[in-house]
Amino acid sequence: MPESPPAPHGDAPASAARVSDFSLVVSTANGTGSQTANLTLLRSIFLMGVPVHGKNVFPSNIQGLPTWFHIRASRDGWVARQDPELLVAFNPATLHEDVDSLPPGGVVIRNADLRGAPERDDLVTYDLPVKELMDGVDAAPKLKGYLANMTYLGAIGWLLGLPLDVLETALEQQFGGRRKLVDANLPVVERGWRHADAHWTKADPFRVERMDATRDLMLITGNDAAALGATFGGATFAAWYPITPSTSLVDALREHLTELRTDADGTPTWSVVQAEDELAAIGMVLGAGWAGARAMTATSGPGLSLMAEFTGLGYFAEVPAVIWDVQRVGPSTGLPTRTSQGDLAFAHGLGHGDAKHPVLLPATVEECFEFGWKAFDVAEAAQTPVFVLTDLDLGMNTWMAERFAYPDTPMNRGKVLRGDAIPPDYGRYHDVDGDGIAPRTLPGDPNADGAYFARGTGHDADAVYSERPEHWRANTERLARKYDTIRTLVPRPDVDRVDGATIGVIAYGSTLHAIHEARAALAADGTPFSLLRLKALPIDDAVRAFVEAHDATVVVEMNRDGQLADLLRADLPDLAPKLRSVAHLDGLPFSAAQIRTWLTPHLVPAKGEAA
Amino acid sequence: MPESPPAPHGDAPASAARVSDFSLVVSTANGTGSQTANLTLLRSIFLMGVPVHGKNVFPSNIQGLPTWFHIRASRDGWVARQDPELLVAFNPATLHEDVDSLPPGGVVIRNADLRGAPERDDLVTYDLPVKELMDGVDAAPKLKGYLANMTYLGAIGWLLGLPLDVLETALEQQFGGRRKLVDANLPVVERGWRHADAHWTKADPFRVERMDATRDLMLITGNDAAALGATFGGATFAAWYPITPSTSLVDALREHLTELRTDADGTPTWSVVQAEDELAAIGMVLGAGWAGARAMTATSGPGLSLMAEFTGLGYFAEVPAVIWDVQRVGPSTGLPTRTSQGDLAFAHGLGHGDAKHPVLLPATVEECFEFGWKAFDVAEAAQTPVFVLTDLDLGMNTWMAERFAYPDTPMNRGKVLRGDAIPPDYGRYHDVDGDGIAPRTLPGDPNADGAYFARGTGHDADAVYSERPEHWRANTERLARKYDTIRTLVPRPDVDRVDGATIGVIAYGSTLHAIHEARAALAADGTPFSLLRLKALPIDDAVRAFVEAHDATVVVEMNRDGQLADLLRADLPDLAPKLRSVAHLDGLPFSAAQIRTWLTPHLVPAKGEAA
Amino acid sequence: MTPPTPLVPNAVGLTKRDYGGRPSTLCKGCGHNAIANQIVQVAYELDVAPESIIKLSGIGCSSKSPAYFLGRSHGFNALHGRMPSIATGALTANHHLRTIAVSGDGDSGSIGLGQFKHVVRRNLRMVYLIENNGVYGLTKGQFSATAEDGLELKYAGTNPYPPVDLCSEALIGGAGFVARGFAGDAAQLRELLKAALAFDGTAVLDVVSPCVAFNNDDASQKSYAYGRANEVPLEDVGYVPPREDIVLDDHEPGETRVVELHDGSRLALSKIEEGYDPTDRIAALTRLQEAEARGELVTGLIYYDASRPSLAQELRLGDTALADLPEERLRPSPDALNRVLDRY
Amino acid sequence: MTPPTPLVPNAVGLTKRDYGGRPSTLCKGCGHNAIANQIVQVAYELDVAPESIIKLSGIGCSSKSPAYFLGRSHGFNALHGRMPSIATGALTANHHLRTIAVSGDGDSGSIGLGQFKHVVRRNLRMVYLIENNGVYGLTKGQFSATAEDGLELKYAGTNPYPPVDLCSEALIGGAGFVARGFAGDAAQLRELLKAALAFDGTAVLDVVSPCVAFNNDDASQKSYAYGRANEVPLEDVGYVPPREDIVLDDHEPGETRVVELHDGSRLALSKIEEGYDPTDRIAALTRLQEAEARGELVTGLIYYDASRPSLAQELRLGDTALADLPEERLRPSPDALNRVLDRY
Ligand SMILES: Cc1ncc(C[n+]2csc(CCOP(=O)(O)OP(=O)(O)O)c2C)c(N)n1
Ligand SMILES: Cc1ncc(C[n+]2csc(CCOP(=O)(O)OP(=O)(O)O)c2C)c(N)n1
Ligand code: SF4
Ligand code: SF4
Ligand SMILES: [Mg+2]
Ligand SMILES: [Mg+2]
Repeated sequence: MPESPPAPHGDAPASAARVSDFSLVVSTANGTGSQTANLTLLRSIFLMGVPVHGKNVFPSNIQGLPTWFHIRASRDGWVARQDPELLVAFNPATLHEDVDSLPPGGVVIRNADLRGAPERDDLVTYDLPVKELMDGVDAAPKLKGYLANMTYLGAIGWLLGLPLDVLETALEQQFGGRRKLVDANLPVVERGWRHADAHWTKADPFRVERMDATRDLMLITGNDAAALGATFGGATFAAWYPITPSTSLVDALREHLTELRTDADGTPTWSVVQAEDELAAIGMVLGAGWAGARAMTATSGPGLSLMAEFTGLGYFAEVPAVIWDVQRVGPSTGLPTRTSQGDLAFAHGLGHGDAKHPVLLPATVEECFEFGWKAFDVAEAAQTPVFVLTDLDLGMNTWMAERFAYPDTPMNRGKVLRGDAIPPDYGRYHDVDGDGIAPRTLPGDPNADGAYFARGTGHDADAVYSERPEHWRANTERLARKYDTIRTLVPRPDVDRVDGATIGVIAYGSTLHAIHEARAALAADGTPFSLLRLKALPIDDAVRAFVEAHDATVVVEMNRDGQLADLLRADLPDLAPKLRSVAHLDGLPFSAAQIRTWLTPHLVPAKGEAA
Repeated sequence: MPESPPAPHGDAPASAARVSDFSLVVSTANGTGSQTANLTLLRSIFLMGVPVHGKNVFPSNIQGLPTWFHIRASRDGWVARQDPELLVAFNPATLHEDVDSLPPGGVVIRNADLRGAPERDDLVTYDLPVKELMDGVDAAPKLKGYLANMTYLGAIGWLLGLPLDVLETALEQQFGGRRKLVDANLPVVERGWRHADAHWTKADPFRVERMDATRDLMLITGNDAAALGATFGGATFAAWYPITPSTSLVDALREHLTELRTDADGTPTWSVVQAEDELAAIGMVLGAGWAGARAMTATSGPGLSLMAEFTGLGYFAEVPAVIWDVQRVGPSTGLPTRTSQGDLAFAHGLGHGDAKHPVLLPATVEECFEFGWKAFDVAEAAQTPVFVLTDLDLGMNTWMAERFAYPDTPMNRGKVLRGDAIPPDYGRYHDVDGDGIAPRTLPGDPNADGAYFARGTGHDADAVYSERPEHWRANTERLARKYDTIRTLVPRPDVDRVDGATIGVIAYGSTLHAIHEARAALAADGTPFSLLRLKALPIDDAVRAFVEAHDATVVVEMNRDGQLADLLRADLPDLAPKLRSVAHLDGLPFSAAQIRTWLTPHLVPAKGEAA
Repeated sequence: MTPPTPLVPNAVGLTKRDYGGRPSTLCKGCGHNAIANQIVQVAYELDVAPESIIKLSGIGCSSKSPAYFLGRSHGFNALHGRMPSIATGALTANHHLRTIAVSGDGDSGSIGLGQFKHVVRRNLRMVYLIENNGVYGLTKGQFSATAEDGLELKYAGTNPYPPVDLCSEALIGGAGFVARGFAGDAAQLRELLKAALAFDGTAVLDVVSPCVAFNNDDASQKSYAYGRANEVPLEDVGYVPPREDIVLDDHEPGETRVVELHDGSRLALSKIEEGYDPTDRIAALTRLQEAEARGELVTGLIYYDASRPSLAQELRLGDTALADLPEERLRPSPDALNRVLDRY
Repeated sequence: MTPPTPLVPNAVGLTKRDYGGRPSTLCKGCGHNAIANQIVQVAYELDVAPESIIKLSGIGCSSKSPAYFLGRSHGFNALHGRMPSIATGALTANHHLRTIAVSGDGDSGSIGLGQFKHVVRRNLRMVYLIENNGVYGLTKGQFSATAEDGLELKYAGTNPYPPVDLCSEALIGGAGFVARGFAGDAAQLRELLKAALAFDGTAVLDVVSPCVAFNNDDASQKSYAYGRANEVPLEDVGYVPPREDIVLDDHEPGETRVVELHDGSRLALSKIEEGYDPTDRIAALTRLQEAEARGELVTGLIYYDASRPSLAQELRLGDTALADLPEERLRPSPDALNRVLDRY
């Protein structure tokens, strides 16, 4: 049992105090198990009521390569990546560059067993004798490396003013309430805390103070949120092939389905199949979608490429499917553990010939949940594959979130005819309503009038093979009509116009957070801009109206080539001269500082103010 | 031995004579072997010195489904598809619609054994009693069906005024000079000819008259020309998987390589491997390209989709490869035996992440030959996969062509360092020249300093795995620089500006022929336009200059969504409002009449003329 | 039990014609047509309700054939080589469906070998019928992976690689039902089809089904050499001469019968003897290998083992097909959401 | 002949260090590292010229390992499951190159099964080494297709499917060299590697190579059940405890030796006895099947048959590698063009 927690120090230099507003990085090697300590630290700050966010910058490897965990505490609620001022230096391999990269006034908490850190007078350095601290720890030898991380958790807790009981609660939450695990870890945390308390003198301005800004919020990853959303969307079938950073989405899906969708007698009302590759995964999803199940897969770049042929089949045979692409850095195998928005154009037009797919673009974990269920509604209503493009940053990192709202509309299963409702002259592709979407039937239906032979080859409205030019044209023109219908089915953009702003910005996905932060600062500097956040392709009229309303519109995105800018120029050719592109990609999430730098040349002071 | 040929009739109504200017269609069923008769007919007209072109509109099946062979004779040299006025009706299944589709004044040569053709007073009908004519033919019973086609060849020869000796010469050429085959077929041709001569009275205006417009021209398919070009481009390795309409390209390649690239002792200086699928085919091509061979594949839509992941690897590891995509109608399996330009955007950006590939766009068989060798130069100079997009119409149909020009430049093998030329500090991706293209080395080189580990993962300039943001950015920015270099390596557009024309048209590939014809007619009507024929992506400044120089520019293409128009709008955003799209796809090649209809609304009378 | 006559309704009230499909567009005499006919016959004889069956296929002449049988059943003509994945999804979404899947040797042996092996490994309940002709029919006669080593075809040249034997592949891959038939042996084929339809797992049925269009003509078989420079046969590739169906007359179990194909080539079919024990895996494998070494093809039920659970059993699918679950069972309650969210 | 000592130059003037690569980034104790070390040793002992060798791989921990040996050889780290096609192209372009290709069980048994089978069928000359650990190491421990039926792993749960035995697959697929080794048996592995490098065709070498990160911890092996709701082990997935290399001490041919893996599970390796005849295909197959039935893995040279021509022989490649042909031999003359055009 831990003793009653000692009180945190209270003697930080008051003058330059940086209260609940700093960025910290924990530098370790992969496979050392530091993730628990890092997430517990994050959670502790959260428990203090302080807005916080964590980003794991990890290598594509299992053991031994550098990994950095960024934690940002922000009383103002900003969560974008920010260059760290505090460093927990536990990795000998990167010690030099880690220390070098700190700004003057930064802080190093150094594993004292490491040799040869650069001496910098302008930093505050605290030494943590990890080996010594671990000496007396009673644990299986092979677990000691893992537990050693708890020393810095305790020490930094002391440094930032996180009470030990908060650390304990955080640990308990991190371990899902399993006290045995807490009891094994907590003593080591305390050792760190006590060591700091006994040997360190607070000489830096960074600390956490209790606030009330996280009440009713959660901490969750985008992949987990997406999986939960899919579960509440009635996902019944998933097929997938492991690939970073999408794997944890399917792992979470299995967990949620196991918990929430198992019958009393233990029978699952779902299946998740690990396929032999992504070609098979998407094939299985289409097979299940055709047979009437809500089916999905999750993948990333290379898997997306492998899904091209089948996605085209899904488009043309009109089979609902939901495909999550948790984007990593491409082209090719690229950087499997870094984030990007590089698949937008490719996913949107995936497959040879004229294929176009709806793409949903969540920016927050709340939207990962929401689009998790909505994507199925769009897919079944439109009878077509629907992409949801998220990214490693959103998917694998831990974000604060409002409690997710239960779906506010019943499931939209689309036009499905069953039994007696199937007319004797039924034909699969008869556009009875004129919206381009024809009612479908499902295999196994007792009314054989609904039977048809689905195919990726040219067909007439009865799904019968046909090479006639007029059938081809009628069918593809109907598909184009359907595409226009889809504009009304997908989530509409969020438009935030600012009075006096002559410049607009269009963005999507996880870059939102850096943009919001930069925007506030730029507005304060007298260069405000309007913001349209795109939530889906195809676009609707709101985008046109937004571009029309501003002198210039800058499209901000995380890829090399400005993919959305290009898509918008094609979609709004008359407005193309007003569209500018800001596109960057290096694997790291954007910071607000980067956004400011990139946007500044495009911005003009608000109307009515002096230039 | 055939008797001396009888003289053709000479009594056509002189008034409305349609001399060497008509369109004819032979309607048969697939698998009946009519191709030889059709090509011989085509060749006979060609031998008469009359410009001619044939288009085979065939089903995706082997036996029994309708197939139409279009032949157009045009004294003016037009070769675009034109609605036929003469019909050889040999297919009972389509007899009705075939006859119905003829314009008034049209001609039917009907297999008299078929029942129930619609009666139309406004047509001239000739009956050919095929069974009766075949009765006396001395041939193996199983060959009779095949030989029966020779009856219409003879009969239509009589009707059009093709002398029997011309038909014989054409047959001989068609059979590559093998007299035995000619001797088996010619008697049946003569039977047809004689029957017509004996029983028919010429009652229509269509005939062929000798001209001198085909001297020194050839008849060849685009696939054959491409294969020959590749052979003269030094193709040493091809891997492929059969798919219509690209199969005949590889078949021809094997033939040409066998003939032209076999050593005296029978050793081939090439290999063609039939892969197990297209993923493997492109993988083999990249393996060979990496090892230093000029390597290519040919495929069509579904295969292209399957090549996505590997093409991205080729882009990122910078491996030369040539990929011919002989386009058919997609999405999905679509119409395997119909033509389209539907893969342009997909091929150009194939692969997830920011990948962009050069795409060559031949419009004629001459260019199929030329790009056949040039594509290797571009691929090796730029060390990247290069697409050549042709289509079924260009690839599989028989076109007149000038004799191909021998390559006018030596092979450009790109920057390859060998042996002692490899510096001790060699690194694979060092951009020593600043053009984005770094010298490569080849496996097997005796100088081990050149060794590197090629990869699709993030790497530094030495090809060593790296996740560093600055390495990623440096590498992808170099790739973007290389892309600009590629603009100077690919064929430049053909620009034909017309004085006084305020409207420009941009087109590419096989639609050129219909556009040329329509353009002449429209110019004659007082609505001329300038024409820019794009020969490759990425574009160069000539396109910008062209669009700038006209009030509006119409992009004409054969797909549903106007893919090139979209690409140009993205590339030239400031000019996007001036770009209009004319895009159609139904599987049939465009006719000049269609182009006129589609362009007319966009055209304005030439400057200086009354509106 | 004597089978009903075709025009008499069977136990589910359907005549044989009700089990037919659209008119075949395959070549006359193609083995695939003969197989389609036997499927129609068997479905009729077994009183199959068409709506309880789905038809699946890849791409190829063989894969077209589901359009020509069971027109009252749903079906999916998928992608080349990728039918097994469509099957896996469809039959997991609705595990009550019974499935006749038709593939070709190119479809399953070349491009689709991976998916074929993996679906067998998962033991998805389906009849996996391969219409095996050793060539790519639809793309005009290239060798597929099942073509014999050294086979010469006028268009494709000489095949340099050993054949993939799909029965051995299935066996090694864990299939519980492995059989081989011949398109011309209707009686045996019907028996095998019936047994396959009753099997609760992947029933692999490799049916030798000669292509009449892209096999050699006897006259040209030896004389053909690749290329324009050489002799070409009288008929061009675009001509498919009229052919008769090849029909194998009854032969006894244990006998080897040599069939002459349209091209004059010969096929030795050895029908498995009565008393053969199809439950001995190693013996079955040995039998296949020995026959291959002798240049024969074993026909009949080669291996049978019903003990492995099917994929549906592995996945513990319940009474209601996943595809038929109502919204109440698909979307957990608001309470459930709250309970989960409380944990974050 | 005694092997040279590491720091002494071998016949091509290189020390053992010259055969090394970059520092490994794989886990300490990973079987893949042990294999890389033996490749270095064998290349050194055989006096291999590094520039005559290429290294190829797919994607996975195993596929990374070519970066850690033969740093003076060219290499290509290709795509997941698609290394065989890169190999086919590279070795047709330059058939003089010798190849060490490294793949994983996921890479070759799951996504790459088709390419694996087809390259074996073509008999491309290469050492095809599979570092087999039954899991996807790099994506954190899911089952691959070679995982045993019923195996339980803390993260992946229970494996419901029978394993793909890559040796049987190679055998059935026509491979002329099929062997199995164990990462911890260095001596046997070196012998097999040497034999494989000398083989003129596809030499399949399936090496059991335990993953130290994603096998069970003994303490938790039986207690683990999937999901957050249940017990989770002390260490999280992000923690790889320190491990020792597993080293198998010498055992005699014919013996079966049980190895305890890091997770406490046991592996029975039966070393093929002296006097075993590896040229009898059916016997080899039977042997593999029987061992599988007994839950054992046969190690050693299982099958050997050098009679099939390699792909390079099939393709009749000449003395000069295709990649080395000069322009004069690549581009036919203007005359040749004219001759051809005259025909059109
Ligand atoms: C991805 C892809 N590649 C190639 C093709 C072209 N293709 C259509 S059918 C076929 C071969 C079919 O052979 P098989 O499965 O043996 O069927 P068969 O026609 O002989 O019955 C090929 C290669 C295709 N449709 N898709
Ligand atoms: C197309 C594609 N899908 C998925 C992945 C993700 N991935 C990387 S390695 C790997 C599995 C590797 O397993 P194995 O081949 O057994 O190698 P090991 O790591 O176990 O040595 C997977 C699925 C990928 N890189 N590419
Ligand atoms: S080409 Fe061959 S496989 Fe295809 S339908 Fe004709 S005979 Fe059958
Ligand atoms: S995760 Fe497993 S396979 Fe990968 S390096 Fe670590 S021990 Fe080896
Ligand atoms: Mg076949
Ligand atoms: Mg593995």
